[in-house]
Amino acid sequence: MPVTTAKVLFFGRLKELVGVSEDAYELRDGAAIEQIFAHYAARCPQLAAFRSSVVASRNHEFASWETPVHSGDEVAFLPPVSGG
Amino acid sequence: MPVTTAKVLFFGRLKELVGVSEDAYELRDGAAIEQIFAHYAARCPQLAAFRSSVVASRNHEFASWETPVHSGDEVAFLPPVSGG
Amino acid sequence: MSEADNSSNDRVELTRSRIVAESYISHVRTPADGAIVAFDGCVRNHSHGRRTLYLEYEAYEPMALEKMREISVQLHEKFAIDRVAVVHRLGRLEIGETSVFIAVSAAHRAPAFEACRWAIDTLKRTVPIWKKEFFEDGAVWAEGELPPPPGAAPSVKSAS
Amino acid sequence: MSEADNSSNDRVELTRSRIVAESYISHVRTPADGAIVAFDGCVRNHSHGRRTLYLEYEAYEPMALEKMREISVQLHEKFAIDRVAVVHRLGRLEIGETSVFIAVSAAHRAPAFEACRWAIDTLKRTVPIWKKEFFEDGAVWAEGELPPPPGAAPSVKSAS
Repeated sequence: MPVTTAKVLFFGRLKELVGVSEDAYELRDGAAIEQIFAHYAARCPQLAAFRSSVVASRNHEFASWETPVHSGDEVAFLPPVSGG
Repeated sequence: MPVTTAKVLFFGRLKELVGVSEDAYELRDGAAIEQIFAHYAARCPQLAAFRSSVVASRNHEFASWETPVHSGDEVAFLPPVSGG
Repeated sequence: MSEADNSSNDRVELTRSRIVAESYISHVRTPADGAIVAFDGCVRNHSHGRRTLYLEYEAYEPMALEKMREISVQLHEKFAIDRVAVVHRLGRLEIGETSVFIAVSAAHRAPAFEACRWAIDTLKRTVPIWKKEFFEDGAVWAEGELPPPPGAAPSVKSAS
Repeated sequence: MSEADNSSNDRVELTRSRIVAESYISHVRTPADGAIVAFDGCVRNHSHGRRTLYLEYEAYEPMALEKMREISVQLHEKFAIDRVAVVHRLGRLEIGETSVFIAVSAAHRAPAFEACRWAIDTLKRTVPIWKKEFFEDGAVWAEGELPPPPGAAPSVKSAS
């Protein structure tokens, strides 16, 4: 099974919970965004608790949790936005 | 019958039709604004033609044509406003 | 606060000089505000399909100022706003220049937008200012709006 | 004109410097415009009854810029407007400073007001920017808004 590396980003409150803003994560090519989140949530229960208010993006577009991730993709986990 | 003097003002298109921007007009104390307009309209048929789109004011407040005019009052005839 | 207090920090002006937006935006900005909405009315290069060269504005100045001040008082009655600045320029204006500028500050954006819109809509109906448009082949007074009938305006005093 | 042409004169920025309103208002002003509406979002000295000391904004910068550009493109599709300028500041902001500034020009005022309002409402829901509020007794991330679900956003591409 081919393994690929995705760039994973956390912002705002999530960045503080996870303790990193950027990480490189190895995953099976085509795995869902959901699986990446589960990996970090397992290490950080507080992140898991925020699951329902987190939105994901892939390559700068909002993306559903089922979206497959491929080599070189940039996946970000975004808390509710509060700009303006 | 007491006679009084009102200051009469014309603006915009009306000023050009009447040919003056400001006039002093002698009238019976308590006469209606309508009578002042009639005086100028009689001398200037083009002004008469604009009657339906003219609004009057007395002492800087919009006023009906029946409003009585007293000594020292300032009466103005205003074409449709177009500021902004 | 009384109405007078609410509008006592407002800035209401007629001017024959160029209008500097920043000055009016700064005037309404206070530490309590989260939103400022500004309307800048400017001279278009066309009107009803004809090319405009320049405009001239004239006003019944004391009455125009009173009507503009009434608008600022009414804004405080109608909307949860903080400060208002309203200025209208008179005389000759070139294409692109600002003829009217309105700025409204508020804690939140919804009343700031609504108040600013209400202010310019009301100004265009009730403030005695007139615009003459100069075209290549002559000049015309702009088609204007009739102010509301005296009985309908809340501020009109009885004629007695 | 194509959509690209319509928005090609727009100005969309993130900045860490003070926002100067006049610069963005000037950017959208053209001889064809009769109206400019501007929204200035600024730092309030209070939030939910607590005294705010200052704010910090952070963004997912490339995505925030893309989302802001999408807003400008959508404005041209939805409203009869001329030009758009949108800028959001990042980093530490003091009370009274401008965090976001939006200016929209149009031939007439109604679309300018509507587009400016739609732009700030949409920005606050869809642009990945976050605000941390610093109070005397600590700091909190502001309660934010959830972006629309991916399927609902017209610009989201399929994940294939």
